Amino acid sequence: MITPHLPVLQVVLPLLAAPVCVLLRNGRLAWLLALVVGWVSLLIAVLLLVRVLDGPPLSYAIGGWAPPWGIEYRIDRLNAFLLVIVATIDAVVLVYARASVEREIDPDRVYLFYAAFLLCFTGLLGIAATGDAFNLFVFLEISSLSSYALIAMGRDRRALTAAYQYLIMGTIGATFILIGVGLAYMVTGTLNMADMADRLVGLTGNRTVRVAFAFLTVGLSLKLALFPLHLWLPNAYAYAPSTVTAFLAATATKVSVYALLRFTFSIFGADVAFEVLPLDLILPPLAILAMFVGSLVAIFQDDVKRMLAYSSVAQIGYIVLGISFASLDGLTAGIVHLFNHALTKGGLFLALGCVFYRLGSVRLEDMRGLGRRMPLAMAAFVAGGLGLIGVPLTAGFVSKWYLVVAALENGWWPVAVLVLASSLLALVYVWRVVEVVYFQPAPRERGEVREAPLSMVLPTWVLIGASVYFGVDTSVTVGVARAAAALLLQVTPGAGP
Amino acid sequence: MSPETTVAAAPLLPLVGAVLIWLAGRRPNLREGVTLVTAGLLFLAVASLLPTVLAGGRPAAVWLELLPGLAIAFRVEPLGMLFALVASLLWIPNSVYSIGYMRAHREEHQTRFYVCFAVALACAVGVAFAANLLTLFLFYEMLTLSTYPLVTHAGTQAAMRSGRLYLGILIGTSIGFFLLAILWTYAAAGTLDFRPEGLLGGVDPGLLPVLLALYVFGIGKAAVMPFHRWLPAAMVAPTPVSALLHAVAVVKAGVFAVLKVVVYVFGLDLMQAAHPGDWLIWLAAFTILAASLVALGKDNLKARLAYSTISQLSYVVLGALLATTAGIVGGGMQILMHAFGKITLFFCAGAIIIATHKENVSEMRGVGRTMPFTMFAFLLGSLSVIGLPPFGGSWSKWYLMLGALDAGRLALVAVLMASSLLNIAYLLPVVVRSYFPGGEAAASPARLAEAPLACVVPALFTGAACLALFLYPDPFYRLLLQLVAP
Amino acid sequence: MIGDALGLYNYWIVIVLMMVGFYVVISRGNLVKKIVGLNIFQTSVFVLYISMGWVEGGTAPILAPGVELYSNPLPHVLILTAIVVGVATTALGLALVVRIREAYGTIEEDEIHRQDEPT
Amino acid sequence: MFSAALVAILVTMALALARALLGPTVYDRILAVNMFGTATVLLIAVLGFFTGRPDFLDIALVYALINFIGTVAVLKFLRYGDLGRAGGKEGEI
Amino acid sequence: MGVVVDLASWALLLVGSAFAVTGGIGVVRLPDFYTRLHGAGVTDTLGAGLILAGLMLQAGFTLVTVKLILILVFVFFTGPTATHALAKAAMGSGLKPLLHPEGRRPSNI
Amino acid sequence: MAHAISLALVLYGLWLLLSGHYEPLLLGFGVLSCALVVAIALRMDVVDKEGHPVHLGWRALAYWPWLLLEIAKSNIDVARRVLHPALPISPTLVRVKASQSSDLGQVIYANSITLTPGTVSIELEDGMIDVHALTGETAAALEAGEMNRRILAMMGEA
Amino acid sequence: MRHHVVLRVVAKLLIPLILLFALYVQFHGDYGPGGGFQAGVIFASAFILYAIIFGLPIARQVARPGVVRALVALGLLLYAGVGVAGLLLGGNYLDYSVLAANPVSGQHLGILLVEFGVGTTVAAVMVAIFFSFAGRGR
Ligand code: NA
Ligand code: NA
Repeated sequence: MITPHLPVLQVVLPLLAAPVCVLLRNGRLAWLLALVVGWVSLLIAVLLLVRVLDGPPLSYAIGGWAPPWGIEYRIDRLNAFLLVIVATIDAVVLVYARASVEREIDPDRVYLFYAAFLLCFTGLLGIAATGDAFNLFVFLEISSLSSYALIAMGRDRRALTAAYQYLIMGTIGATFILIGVGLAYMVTGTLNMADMADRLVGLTGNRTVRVAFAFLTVGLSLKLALFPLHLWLPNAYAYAPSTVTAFLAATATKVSVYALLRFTFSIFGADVAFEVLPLDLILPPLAILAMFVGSLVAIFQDDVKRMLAYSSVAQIGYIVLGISFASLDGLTAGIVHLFNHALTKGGLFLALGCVFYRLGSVRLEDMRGLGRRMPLAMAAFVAGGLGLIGVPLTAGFVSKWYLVVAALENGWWPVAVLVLASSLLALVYVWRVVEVVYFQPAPRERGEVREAPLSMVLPTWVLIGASVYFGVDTSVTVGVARAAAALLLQVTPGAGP
Repeated sequence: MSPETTVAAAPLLPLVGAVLIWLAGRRPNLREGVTLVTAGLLFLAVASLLPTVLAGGRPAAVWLELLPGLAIAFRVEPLGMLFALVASLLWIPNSVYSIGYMRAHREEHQTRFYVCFAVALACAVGVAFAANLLTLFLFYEMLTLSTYPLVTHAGTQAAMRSGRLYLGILIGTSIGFFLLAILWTYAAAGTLDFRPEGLLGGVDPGLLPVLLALYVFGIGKAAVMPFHRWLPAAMVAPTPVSALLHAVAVVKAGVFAVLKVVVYVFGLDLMQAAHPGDWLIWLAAFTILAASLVALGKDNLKARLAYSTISQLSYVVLGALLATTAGIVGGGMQILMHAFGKITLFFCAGAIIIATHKENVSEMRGVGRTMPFTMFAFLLGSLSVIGLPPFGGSWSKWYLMLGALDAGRLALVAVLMASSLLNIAYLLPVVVRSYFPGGEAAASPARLAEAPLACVVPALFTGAACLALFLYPDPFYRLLLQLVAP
Repeated sequence: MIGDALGLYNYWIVIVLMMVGFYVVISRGNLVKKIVGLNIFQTSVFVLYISMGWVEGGTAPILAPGVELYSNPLPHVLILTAIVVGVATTALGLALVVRIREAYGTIEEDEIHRQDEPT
Repeated sequence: MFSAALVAILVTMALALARALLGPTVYDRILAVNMFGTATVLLIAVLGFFTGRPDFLDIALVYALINFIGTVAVLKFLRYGDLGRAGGKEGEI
Repeated sequence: MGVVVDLASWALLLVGSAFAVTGGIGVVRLPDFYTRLHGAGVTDTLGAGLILAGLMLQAGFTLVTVKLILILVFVFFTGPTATHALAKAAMGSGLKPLLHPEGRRPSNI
Repeated sequence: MAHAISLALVLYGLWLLLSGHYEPLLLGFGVLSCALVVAIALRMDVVDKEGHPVHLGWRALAYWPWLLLEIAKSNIDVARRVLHPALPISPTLVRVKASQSSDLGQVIYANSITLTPGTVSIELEDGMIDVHALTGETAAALEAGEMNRRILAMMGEA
Repeated sequence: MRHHVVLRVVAKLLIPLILLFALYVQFHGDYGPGGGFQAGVIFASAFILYAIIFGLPIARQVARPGVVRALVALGLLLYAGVGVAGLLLGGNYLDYSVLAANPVSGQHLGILLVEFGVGTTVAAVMVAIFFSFAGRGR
């Protein structure tokens, strides 16, 4: 009885839980609720993924109004995969959150924290699940607004200015998206994505269509922090509460990437994107610049959270680069990296949260000799860092492998070289941390430091372990990503190269 | 145990040992006992494969399938057999020596030292048995990472600086060139499995020199100039680590990988038909001479030995690039012979440091009188490295010269001979000088002041092995011959 | 007639509003001023949507199987929703500004940057 | 006839706007804005009739309400720089 | 009947409009803040009252009239209150009124 | 309590007037709404003689026509002066006594003064009202006290 | 300017009327467009007027911030919960026609409840925002 409603339950469950959190007015209960909702959401997402992998996409009409008139939720292999990613991160991060949030958030506001967290989760799931362009905008803003609030809850006063900056840039991005959706609606007279795609066929030359797509691309690039529209990201990640940083870094930009994929390939079609508009000329240089600038700036950061934030800018570059190939291998690389980086970066930020829990700082000079004091958290950091570099047997290797192979297939030699060269930059910043943590003596003035509580270390290792696992067993991730890429390109997946 | 099981288990064995060593960390005797037992077991396991391989068997095993068509897999062939034998055998004396050296020096972080050592050996075996480029690359990188803590063992600022150089060059070249070359190979051939006939039949011959150069430079552990600086930098490490780097595992993994790529990725036929390595041969020749000259100018004994290694490694690269029967056999022999010779020299250098705290050649007058056994071993090692009969090193030099002659490159023969003269010039004076009266010993009558037994005995053992290898090179020769005449 | 006139001029209004709003947002200065600029920027979109309803008239398909009571005045719903989102953004932005002033004692961007510079 | 009233109201609004711009004191401006608001209420009411949308009257009423509250709020803010200052039972702004 | 009501309503609308504009003129013409209050009062009271009354006549006895009355009552209650609050605030801030030179001064101000 | 009941009745009357839909559901909503508003008003403490002046009864109804007439007359006067080219005004400040005993009475007086253009009450304190008048004549008329007396009558104090 | 008798008296008079008007708009919303939103705004404005004139502390006693926050949540819950009710009764999410025996009255009821949720949330959010902005000083 419940099965047909899974697509909507996926979104409504956290939406309902958010106000209940406010009503509970108790931080611990709110956490428990958010945790339960997170795990149930994960279950739903997995069920959905299993169903769409076996069969056709699922369609759900909100209010019983048949699409294209009502709002439709439409689950296919691509967004089912994304739902699993987001729900997994949420479920794991919430286990972690209890201790970390108690340490970092004013006790009176903990229940509000979880309400905002659930809203953010709702927004991200909604973006993935909905088949309605305007609805996507609304969910995007639900997630964005709640992230601004979550970021502002960081301890440092710079969290406020970071949230403000993010709000300004995010809203500009949102407004661009709104314009794009409006123009597309004007041309097609529909907001349903599938319907819109049907009606856009043959309109590739239409100027309004091109303008609409341009606005959407710019707006989404802002939201996903594509260089040079990434300026909001470093501070936002650096000063947000640890839990929030981990959650957002792992999910928010990824979901925006999904939206970009959806609009580019499913709705407007690769024709508009890559032939009418020279996206294949614009995106790769920006992506490569992101890889290098992000990594280079990361090298010079002394705050490790900021370092990882800039690293995210670079990693987003890899994802976008894969997309910009517009080939099966390229898209597979982009989607796999989306998944792998979600796990890796999520785990890394969780590891840093463990450090922050004990030290109240994640500055490099404060982390000297921490490898012996917090062996588990630091080992997780190293494992995740290796993933960022793309060392074999980590998830990062798999995605970079496909990325370089895709580049070589396209005959883009220099791009392949640049991808590898930028990995070296990742090595440098990761190594800076490793060296300080393992090979420098602990400062004398620092008191006795112990490992963070198990409830934090365990989730950290779950994400890092998963990223290692998916670096070893790639059949699931690569298989699903390839299926999703084939769906976007409307080709048959075929065998791997 | 079937050979297949042994192959799959061999790289795991030192890893398990590493865990046990870590667990035994608080009890030094137990810890070092575990190290020795592991080393012994590893050697037995590896040696047990020798008859199979000699008989033409190629035992294989797959750990796991990483990407479709790409697996972490092992397949023992003669070259890998040789490298694995060298590494696992030398780990035993090296462990004994380590115990003596580390205890004598009262070094800190000894548990970390032994754990990393074991992991490095696992990686070396992994590199040796790798069935494809991906596996090779994986263990190659892990070898770099696992030896970093050993290189920076002292923890001083100088050690950290050297460590950065070590990592920077090795990882930089491997990701920037080696991985790129691997990906190129994959894109061109659709597979990364080593095959006796090579993989690159379909590649535009005009591009082969570029690809080969990517491999040769990408495998930074082979220390071909200009990517050699990491090796002298790494001499800040404790002497057993130097032995590991120079003889047991690290540089040997590098030249081994070059040989393996030439034989199994390019294939000897392609090498001889297309000559992709011509200009690299001259680079190797240049490295041989230049490094020898630099060594001549170094007063610090370990630095002198380090540059000597750079020179000697390029012998292997040279042999590989010649790609003639004699060249390949000579290159393979050189891996083996140089390992035993150089480890002897480092054991002795470390022993001298322990006993006299002297590092510079110019200070070593009279050492020969107080440390006669050490200096005797040093002499054995020197002669083998120089390539004089009756020592093992003479075989490799001999085959390399033959290879150069076969290829019709008389200039290379001249280079090899000149290098041998330079070897004499920078190695023998150490021995000679040590027997001169002088130093503190000059005042008092000569009396024995040797390093601990655990340091001297391994040096004598490996020195004697140099002699033995001259007399019994046959199994190794037969192994290597399988490469060129399957 | 009105539709034509609007069709001709609405884009200019939208563009001018966007430019003005965007300029106010990116020019450094007072944090409240930037929020105001953001509002102007967003207003341009509302104008776009409103004029769109006018220009395209009945493009929004109004159909409800079996139920005739409630029509689907889509553009209006969209504008209302967009405005609600905009108002929520403004409120949140102002709340942030208030807290920034409490934390920094100023809402001038330059002064805030100066205070945050490592000493 | 409605249009005459509309024009008259618009003229009134324009005059109020002129005063709002001229000032010179802040109280002049508040007065002008308040008057502009009253004129807007009238405009909405008449416009509702003009276009046959009597539900505009609700909006007019709401506008009048907001006009009043807005004026009071601005005055209080001017006086105290704060809208929440306690007035106690005496009712203070 | 209909014509009479129509005529009356037009008249009310017109006269109301005239008063509304007059109030606007007053706000522009009068010399200081306090005198302008009186001008605004014209628009708030008779201007608004007559226009709304004209609309009421148009609407007859309907819900619309009820709402119009509601608006009128509301304006009549809040208009003077706002004006008073404004004047009081201005006086409290020290803004001096412009007074007629021969005007009688109040006893003790 | 009486005030509360009376307020509820007045509100419900207003509801009926506004609603125009006399079906059970909406009538029920009306009851609920009035109850909610009265509850909130009680909580706000605004239900008393001031907030709900039903006690004035019919007397209030008698006052309104007179006030409206005054408003009309003063409007005409102000309009004439505003439109006159010479702007014949003589702004004056006067202080008049509000003899009403309650705040409510005084407020009604003050607001009546303001409602009639030409006079604006500026300050109401201790039973005295400061008034700004557009002309000396209007000031004098106010000081004559007619309005004061009528409000007293309405409050039942005269 | 200590006491402001006029404002106090007028406010006391008006506030109940404004509140009633808000509820009127709320429950007659489905005869015009989107009643809940406007009703919420009007309802909140009455509270805001009260707070401005009688001061924030008293206003906070009348509408405790916790209660206001709870109302935000309750409104949202009602909004989303009606959708779930549709789901439980065998329809799709937000399908109101299943809420009553007759689809039209089901839709009617659904919209009424949803609008009430919207109104509650909007009113409470506005009051909450006012509470948090006012009283922070200049
Ligand atoms: Na936004
Ligand atoms: Na609504």
